[in-house]
Amino acid sequence: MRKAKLLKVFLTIIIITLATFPIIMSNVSWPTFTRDYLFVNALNETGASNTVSSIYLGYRLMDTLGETLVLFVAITGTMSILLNLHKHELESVKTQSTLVPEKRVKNALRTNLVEVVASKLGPIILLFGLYVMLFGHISPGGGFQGGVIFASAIVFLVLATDVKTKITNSHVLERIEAISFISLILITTYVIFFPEGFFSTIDIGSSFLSAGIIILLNIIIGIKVGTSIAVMIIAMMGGKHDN
Amino acid sequence: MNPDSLLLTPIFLPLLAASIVLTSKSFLPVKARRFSEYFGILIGLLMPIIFVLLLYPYVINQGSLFLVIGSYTPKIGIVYKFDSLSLVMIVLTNLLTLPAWIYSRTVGPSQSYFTALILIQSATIAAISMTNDIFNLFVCLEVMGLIAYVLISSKQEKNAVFAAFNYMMYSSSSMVFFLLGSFGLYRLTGSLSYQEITNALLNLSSKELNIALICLLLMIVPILLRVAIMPLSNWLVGAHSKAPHAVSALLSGILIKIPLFVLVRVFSISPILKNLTFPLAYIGSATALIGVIFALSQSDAKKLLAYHSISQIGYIITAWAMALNVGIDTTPGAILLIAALFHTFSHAIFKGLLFLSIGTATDAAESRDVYKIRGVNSILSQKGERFPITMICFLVGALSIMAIPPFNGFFSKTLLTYYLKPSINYTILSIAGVGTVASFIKLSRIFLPNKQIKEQTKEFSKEKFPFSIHLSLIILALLALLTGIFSQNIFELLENMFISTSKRPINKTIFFSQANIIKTLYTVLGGVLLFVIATSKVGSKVLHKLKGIKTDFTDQYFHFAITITLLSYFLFV
Amino acid sequence: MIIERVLIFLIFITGFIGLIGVKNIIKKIIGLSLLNSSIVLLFILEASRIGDHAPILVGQEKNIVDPVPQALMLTAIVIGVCVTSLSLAMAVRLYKTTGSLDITIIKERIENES
Amino acid sequence: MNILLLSLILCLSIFSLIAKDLLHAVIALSAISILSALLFTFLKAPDVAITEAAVGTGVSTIIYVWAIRHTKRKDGDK
Repeated sequence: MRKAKLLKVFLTIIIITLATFPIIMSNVSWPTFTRDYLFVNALNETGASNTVSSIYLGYRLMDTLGETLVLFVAITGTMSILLNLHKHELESVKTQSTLVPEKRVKNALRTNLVEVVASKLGPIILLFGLYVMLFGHISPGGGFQGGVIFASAIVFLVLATDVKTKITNSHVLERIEAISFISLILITTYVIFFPEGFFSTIDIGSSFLSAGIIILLNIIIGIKVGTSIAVMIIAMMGGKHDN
Repeated sequence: MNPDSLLLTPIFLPLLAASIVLTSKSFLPVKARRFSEYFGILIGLLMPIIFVLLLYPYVINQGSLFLVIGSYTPKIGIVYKFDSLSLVMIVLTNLLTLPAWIYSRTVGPSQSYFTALILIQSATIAAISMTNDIFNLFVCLEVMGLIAYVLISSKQEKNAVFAAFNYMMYSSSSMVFFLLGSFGLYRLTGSLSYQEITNALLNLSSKELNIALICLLLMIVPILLRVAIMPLSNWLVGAHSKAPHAVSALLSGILIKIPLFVLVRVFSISPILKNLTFPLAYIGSATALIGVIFALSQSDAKKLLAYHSISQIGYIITAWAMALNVGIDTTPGAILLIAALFHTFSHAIFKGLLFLSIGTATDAAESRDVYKIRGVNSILSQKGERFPITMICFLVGALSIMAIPPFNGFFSKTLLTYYLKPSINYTILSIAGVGTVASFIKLSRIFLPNKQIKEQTKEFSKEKFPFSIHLSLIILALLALLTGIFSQNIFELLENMFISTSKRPINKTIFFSQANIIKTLYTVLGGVLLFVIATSKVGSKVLHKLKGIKTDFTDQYFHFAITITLLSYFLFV
Repeated sequence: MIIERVLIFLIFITGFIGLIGVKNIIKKIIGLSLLNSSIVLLFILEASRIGDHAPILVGQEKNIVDPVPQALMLTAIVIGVCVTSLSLAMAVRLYKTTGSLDITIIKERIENES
Repeated sequence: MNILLLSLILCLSIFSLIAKDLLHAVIALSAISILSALLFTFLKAPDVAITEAAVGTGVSTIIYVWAIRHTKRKDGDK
């Protein structure tokens, strides 16, 4: 029985090796057509000098929309499991690991160091997240990355006990998320039906606003991603949350 | 009106509706939330049907509509192509999601995120039915998959969570192979859209072409996994039988068939892929037969239905593969494709009906064992059901799946097997039909009256039976009956869409021919006979052995590898 | 060049072995993450062979690397993380209700009860 | 340089699968993410590097650690 199973595993791996090895090892030269096309046209067509951004939010906007939906669905699923985590729980596996402020005192491993560092670093990371979000079209970065950094800054602020702001309240965050979701859908619809964009018609002359709609999309995606991830992690740390 | 802008409405309207539902969830009180959900369903599921039907004349006249998202060059932007296949898929999805949603209102999952998720699912299916880009296909498949995992585990019962976990690991690891395949194709052809890849494949050397074919194979097998063709169907039984009833109806009815029709597009990339269609037809017939045999051996009512889903998908795969083998541009191929689509449609209706009515019955009886439940009617009347609507609806579904006129199953199965006649597939599918009858006789026994219960309860309870259950069941039963009665018209409508006027066959298909009626009679008689054999001592011993066969997590990957080997053998040799 | 590809292939196979050969479900999820990141590495590595500059059009350097795979991989990474988070939540839920992380034991315990 | 980083990643990935302590495995996984991010910067893909660093090292490690806190650390037989 055990031998048969090992044989099966072995055969599976051999077959997968045979199927994937030629693809990974193939020595064909990489196609350059897209690169050359984008080098000439990307800046004119989308206004972003970061070509990755112009593909991500311009040429392949539908993929990005799908990715945002994937994130939304995954977080919805994780949250619905998190809310019912202790339903029908076995007695033998109960754990009391929450980082809610009231329970922190009992947690022996926790030191003041975390609180001090987190409260000082939080705002700085928040600012950095905003920077990555806003300058996604001319430098590396973009809405998604900025949003994740934003979320980690919010988590830092939650960890620091003495900072109590609206931005660490998961109800407020959820409302922001809902509004950003609806505006993301509306803006994507607008972009796809009217591909010219509405910033591109105004000639401001500065490099910051050159990308028009891409900046707007970066901001909205950043807020959406940041708030939803922050809500999930706050719930994971044991923060209160009701449906 | 510009048709290009209408084309994206089935994607964006459900998304808009989903975002409205979510916004109202976090801002409005509970009552207003309910209202916003009804509103969301109205604009997200019903409006797109109207908009898509407005496109019908364009499809008839032009064949297909192309749209590059954002009006970029089609070499880099994402190309969407709307044709008759997309139209049928979108209408089917939106129409049949509705009864499942209505059912979920009282039985659950009834949270507002459930509404949002099925709206997003409808949008994804619209996108997947139109996309002509392999990476976009990957993203859409992942969204569809993730929604399925979340929906299956939405009640947090441990066996449902385990089934969802198993499905998730299996399917998302196979999607990694899909990603690898798209890497290989991009590297060889420098493009991601089907059209460009087809053109570029013509200029490759034979060695490069072989690598491209392996890449295509690695993309096809994960999609076949979602369709649950036989060696890859282990995940389905757990996932579809443990999920909440409304979700089971959705999954079995719609979600497993959409990838199959997406494959029609993928198969058009390279003509060499035609080598695969003939073996796939045989695998499909085998799936139909083996699925029925396993269904006969089950004692869990919902597992029995899940095995029937596998079996019916086998019918569809056979017709679909033969259609691709003949070529969907030719008349017989197009008719086979129509037959596959028609059977998909009727299977979605009657399987939804069966899952919902059996779900109601098993919930009331608080057991799922076919051998133990008896007298469901009296149990249900205790719960406040005045008139046995559940039983009648179940019988409609059962007669439909057994292919007995005048319900839709008869017409679609007749159409499907009629064009397969000379081949061995026809014989196998006919035998599978006999098994279907036998297993449904077994399942119907749960409605047999039970004397013990009847004597206990003379007094009527004042409880009110939830209206939404009856509404959803009646909608589906009426659909089953109406599509049966008007099957000739539906068939002609589909013919208009898929076959150009010059190629249309002159003689019409006759459903009520003598041979068909006699065949139905024989099938029913054979089914009764098989049922008697199966309940005898020898039969039940064999079936018990079959029920004991178990597969674990690792075996699934072994089956995955075997499928790759088998298909690559047929592709290259 | 060949050594790099072989190494990526070995990472891929390691992930696959982790997925099918190890019984602990959290390790299975780790294997899935490895599979995903090996594909990401492969895409980026191969796409970088045609240029010497990052795909940001600041100067006039013509030989930038191919930006399309990078944009695709952003999506792929995010999808990978989403799958990881959902499956980890499910794993925790399974542990809470069955008391084990071993996939065969979990299956046994679930089947025994129903 | 690429070869060095890739072989480090390979070693860490093998370690993460054979480690008896799940927390060690997760730390190895997050080290893999950091090393991949480094590799991506060498391969002229700064966007992917930022994403990998933020997502792979940040979010996914947090979720892994959360999962391990709620289950158990040892990968033993039970």
